[in-house]
Amino acid sequence: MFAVEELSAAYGPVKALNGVTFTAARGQVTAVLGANGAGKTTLLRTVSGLVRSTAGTVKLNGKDITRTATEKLTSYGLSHVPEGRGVIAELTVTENLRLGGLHRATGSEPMPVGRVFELFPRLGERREATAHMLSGGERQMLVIGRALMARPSVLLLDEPSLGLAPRVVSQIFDLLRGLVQTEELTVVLVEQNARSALSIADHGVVLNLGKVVASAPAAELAADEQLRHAYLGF
Amino acid sequence: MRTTARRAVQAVCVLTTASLLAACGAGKERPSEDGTAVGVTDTTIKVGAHFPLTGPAAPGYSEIPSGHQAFYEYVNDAGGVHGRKIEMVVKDDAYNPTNTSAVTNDMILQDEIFAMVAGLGTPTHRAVVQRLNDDGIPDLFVSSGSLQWGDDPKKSPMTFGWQPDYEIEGKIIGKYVKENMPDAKVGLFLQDDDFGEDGEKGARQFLDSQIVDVQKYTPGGSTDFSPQMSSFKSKGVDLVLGFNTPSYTALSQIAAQGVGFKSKWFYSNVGSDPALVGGLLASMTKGKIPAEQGVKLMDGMMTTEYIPGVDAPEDEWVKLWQKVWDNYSKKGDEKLTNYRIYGMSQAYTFVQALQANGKDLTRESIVETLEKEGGSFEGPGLAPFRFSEDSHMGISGTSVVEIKNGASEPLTPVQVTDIGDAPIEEDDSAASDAPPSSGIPE
Amino acid sequence: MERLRSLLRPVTSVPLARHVLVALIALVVAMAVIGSSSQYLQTRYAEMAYFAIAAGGLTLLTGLSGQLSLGHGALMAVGAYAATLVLERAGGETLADVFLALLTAIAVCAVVGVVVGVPAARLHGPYIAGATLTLAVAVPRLANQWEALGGEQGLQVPVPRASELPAWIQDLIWFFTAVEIDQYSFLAYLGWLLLAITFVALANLSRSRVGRRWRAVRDDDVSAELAGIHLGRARVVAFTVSAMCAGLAGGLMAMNVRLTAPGAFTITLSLTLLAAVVLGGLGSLTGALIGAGVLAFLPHFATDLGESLGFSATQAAEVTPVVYGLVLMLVILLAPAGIVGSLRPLLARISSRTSSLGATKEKTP
Amino acid sequence: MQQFLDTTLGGLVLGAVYAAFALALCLIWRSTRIVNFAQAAMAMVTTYIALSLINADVPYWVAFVAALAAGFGLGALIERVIIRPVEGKAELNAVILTLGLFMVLHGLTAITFGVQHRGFPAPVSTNAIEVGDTSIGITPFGILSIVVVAVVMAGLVVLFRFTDLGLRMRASAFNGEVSRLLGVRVGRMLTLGWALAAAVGAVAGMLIAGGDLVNPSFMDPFVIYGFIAAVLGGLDSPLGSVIGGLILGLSLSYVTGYVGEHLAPLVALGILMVVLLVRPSGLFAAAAARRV
Repeated sequence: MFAVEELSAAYGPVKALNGVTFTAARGQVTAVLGANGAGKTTLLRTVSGLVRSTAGTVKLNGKDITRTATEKLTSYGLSHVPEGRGVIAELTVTENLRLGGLHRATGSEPMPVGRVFELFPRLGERREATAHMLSGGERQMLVIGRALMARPSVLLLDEPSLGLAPRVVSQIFDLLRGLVQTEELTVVLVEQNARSALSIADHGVVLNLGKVVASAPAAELAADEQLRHAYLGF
Repeated sequence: MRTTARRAVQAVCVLTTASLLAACGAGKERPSEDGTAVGVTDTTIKVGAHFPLTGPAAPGYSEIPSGHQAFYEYVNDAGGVHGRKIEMVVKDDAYNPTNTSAVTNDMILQDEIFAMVAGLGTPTHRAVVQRLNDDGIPDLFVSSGSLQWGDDPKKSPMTFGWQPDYEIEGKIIGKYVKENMPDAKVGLFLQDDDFGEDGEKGARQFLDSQIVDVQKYTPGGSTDFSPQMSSFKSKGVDLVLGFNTPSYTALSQIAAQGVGFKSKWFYSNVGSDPALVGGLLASMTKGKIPAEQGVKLMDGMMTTEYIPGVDAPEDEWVKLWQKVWDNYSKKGDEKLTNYRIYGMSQAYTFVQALQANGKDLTRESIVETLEKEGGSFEGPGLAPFRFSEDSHMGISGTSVVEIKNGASEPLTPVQVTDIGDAPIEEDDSAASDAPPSSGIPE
Repeated sequence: MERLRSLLRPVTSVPLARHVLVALIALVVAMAVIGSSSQYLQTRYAEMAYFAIAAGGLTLLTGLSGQLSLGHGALMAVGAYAATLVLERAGGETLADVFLALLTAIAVCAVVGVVVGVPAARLHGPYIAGATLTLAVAVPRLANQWEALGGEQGLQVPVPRASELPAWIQDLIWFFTAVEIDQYSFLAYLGWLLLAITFVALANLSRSRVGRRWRAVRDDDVSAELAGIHLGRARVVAFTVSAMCAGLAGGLMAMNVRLTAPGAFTITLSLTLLAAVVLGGLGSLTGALIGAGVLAFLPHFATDLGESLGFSATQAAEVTPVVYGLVLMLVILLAPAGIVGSLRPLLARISSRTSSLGATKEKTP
Repeated sequence: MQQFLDTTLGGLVLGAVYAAFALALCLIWRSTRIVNFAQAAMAMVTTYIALSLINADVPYWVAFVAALAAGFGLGALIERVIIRPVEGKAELNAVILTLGLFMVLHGLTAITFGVQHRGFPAPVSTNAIEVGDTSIGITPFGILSIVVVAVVMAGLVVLFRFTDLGLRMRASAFNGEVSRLLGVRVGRMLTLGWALAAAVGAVAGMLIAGGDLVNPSFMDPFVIYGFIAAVLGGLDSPLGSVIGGLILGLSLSYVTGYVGEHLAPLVALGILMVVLLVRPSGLFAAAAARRV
């Protein structure tokens, strides 16, 4: 289980996160939604320690990991998947994946690179390609696959649909849904594309101006027309 | 207005601070005016010189001032010259002419020296000759064999040479080679300035037809002479005449071995000290050879000699130098070397000139003394000075020697000549001069 | 005070007039200081003047247009050789010869500045640093290529004789300082006069439209280009102006050193110039002046310091470059604005406090 | 012909050393996007450390390893203390900083070890190899130099291509933030990059010094020649650096042998400008064009 309590962060005088609280249950997808600038990406970056939190706590399976050094989080089983451009463009697909497996969750079995190629056959075809040659969808597969190499229990995904064709988005979301079940993952999915996100999410959290304005089962949020119009744009 | 005022204040502050700082830095009192000339008081004479204490020419040459200073201490302890003690200011120019100009400026304006004595180097001293003569400062016994110190006393009336100039050295070497190795294909290895040029001029008087290649180097430039040695090799050179400073002797040897160039070598006196070059060679070759063995690497090289050196410990002059060095060397300076002997020999000549000048010492009088009496000074030189009103050239001859086991074995008696087409004659007369028993010229 | 201020207002409201006024005041002070100094100090002041001219040009380039040049030593070499060759041929003993030589040095360096500036304008950061550093090494070696340049041992520089100067100058100097002019004081006066002229010109340039363009290019070259500033041209102009300063400085240096030889223009010269402008604060002419003062006077202090620490003379001589290097590092790490930049807020606070009584302007936030 | 052969062989040896030096610059550029203008001075310091050991009768190869270790430590120290604060800041700052470091190391070495020219031994003969009764213009030490550079090059290829550590280092250099998210200790990797680079520089220093005179300025030419060799190959490419070094070594050897040593820096400047203006990404870089 992954829980964020009263988390706050600021860029200089600007408060980007203001007391955000939510929990993400094991084996579920929790979607974090909101307009551009609502604080979604900041939330993930604060959890990962890339942005320093000013207040609040982050708990992973009951353990307080607030302000843990970014580099240590994978060993605790938390993997942050940056936006699709977060491939290391100069390395090959295989090298990106190998890199992902170097710092695994403590006590976990190493995952063979071949396992990712089974999940994403497309990557297997391009295993020796340098990452900057990949298409947007392939890159997104690569960053997810790379995160899986670390055997995480919690996966933080930042806008996996960004800049992808709808067909590719649904392909990736389907894969993700499957993974949650087979790997018993806790997924926190940050998305601007709320409609697609809610379609695979179990739970939804809506952020606005750094605050949680709604937190409810995904179906409930999708049904709340007012909320959808005000914050989710569909 | 505010900015204007502030800027003006700023500028004034900068200036004032600078001048204040400068004033405390240079806050030395002018010497008392008791003496008869700048740098001279009733009890002291202050002289100065530029030497390469650092840089590519420093090995060897940086030891010369310690010879001077030891001998002056020796004289000072015996009461000085006409009651005056000699003080020598030594400044490092790193063998860079621009630095020479700067440190000479400092010696003239800040240290207020009476005379420059033994400033070292052809390219370096050349930079300040005009200046010293313009300001009427005696410029005695330049530590270099360039012609320009003495061949035109009208142009440089204050400047005097000391050692045999490179032209007569070149002539004597040239004559020896022509007579003894008439079939040798000669390559010249020259420092790319007046030093190399003067030597080449002398050598060509005899060897013009035998010289097949000329290679030059820039002091302070690259230390890899493989290209030059390759060129000698490809031109079939079998005798190299080097007019270069000591480190370049070592470097040319290393480079020659590196490209497999084999030859006889003949280095000008200034670049041939076996102890120094041998030590450098030993430290640069495979593994670490003791310096004494490195000296063996010099075996068979030829050079010239115009004062007795450390390899003749029984020579009366060398005994004197040894005695002075044993008593007056500074801590940290190790043993007596040929460069320290060189410095002491120059210092001896300077003391000789001061003695001959008498009590009334002015910048003009010392020049006059040297012109009138310098030609008959007896000293360690194997040949007499050529000082007169028409010439300020130094020692007039050398002998040709071959290096064996770090010592020089004479191949010819002392040969004396002059610049231009003056004949070369054997003349051992000055070689038998002995020092006075006090060790101080009278 | 108020009356004086209103009297001066027509002068102080025009930048050029203001700069000239500051320069005149500074020049008078400089003349007085030089006139009452020993010959030895006069040579130091002369040195400070030519270093300041070179540093002024460099600070303009680096501070205003954001380009770095480690090749200013080479440009000084060009200026020095140009001036020396003119002096050699002209005899070099009259004032006219001196000015002809310096103008030639400036002109030649302007040409070289364009030639170097055009390719340099396309480089940035480490690339321009490496390229100009290579320039600094390569150019002085050209002296070994042509015999007319005197090779490694260089060319002697004929020095103007004070007695050859026009009588009115001799009288003028005597009138102000009560000391007869000699060649040392002459070179110091000349250096400071040219320094004042150069700085007025540079200050004006940096206040002008050209200067604003340079700053725009430095701060954000992309938006500057979008705003219609021709990037390459702005940079080339800056480089050329800077090169002209270096040329003038080189010409003066030749006369002061009395020798022009490649050994004078080492990497170290270029690096110490950089140290001067970084120390003073990039872009600040006052900073360049301070930096030049340090260059002219520090070696002697540092050497003395080294000797008092028990170093030998040759070791002590190395204290100076260590200090320069430390200055470069510490300024970058601790006070990237340099001396003047770091003191500016302080000065502003002091002056706003002292002038707050009569000031009508609101304080700047 | 003989001379051409000798000059070529001499150029190859020189080129190997430039290559090692360019490699060191390239390693630092890859990890921190900084051109280390203090590289030559750092190598000079480590060479002096080796010389002190040799003069204290320590065997050559022990001193060689000590120089490497000293370089490694010096590189790490400098990155941690001096470079870290300017990483990612305006590139002018790093340039000025490394130039300052160059002057400081230079001066401190001169004060500590003196400015005299001192002989530096070579581990093997510096005499030309003889085949029959003609000698070829290459010495055992020259061959050793080429071999050592090749070994260093191969070692780096193995490190970067085939080890996890190398993968971490490359990842840190290319994308620090993503690497951190993947658990890589990026700071440590950057330090390691500088340390390795300084060790490679130390090797270059030892090869340059062998059989020559050293003084605190003996590495100065490498400030520019190393840079030019690295730019020639494209600062990013280790292989390019090596080829760039060889090209520069050969070019300068021909210029020195046939035209004159004094023109070498000018030719080097010409090569640099042509590369920068015509092919800014270097002769061999596969990467997309970059801003120079």
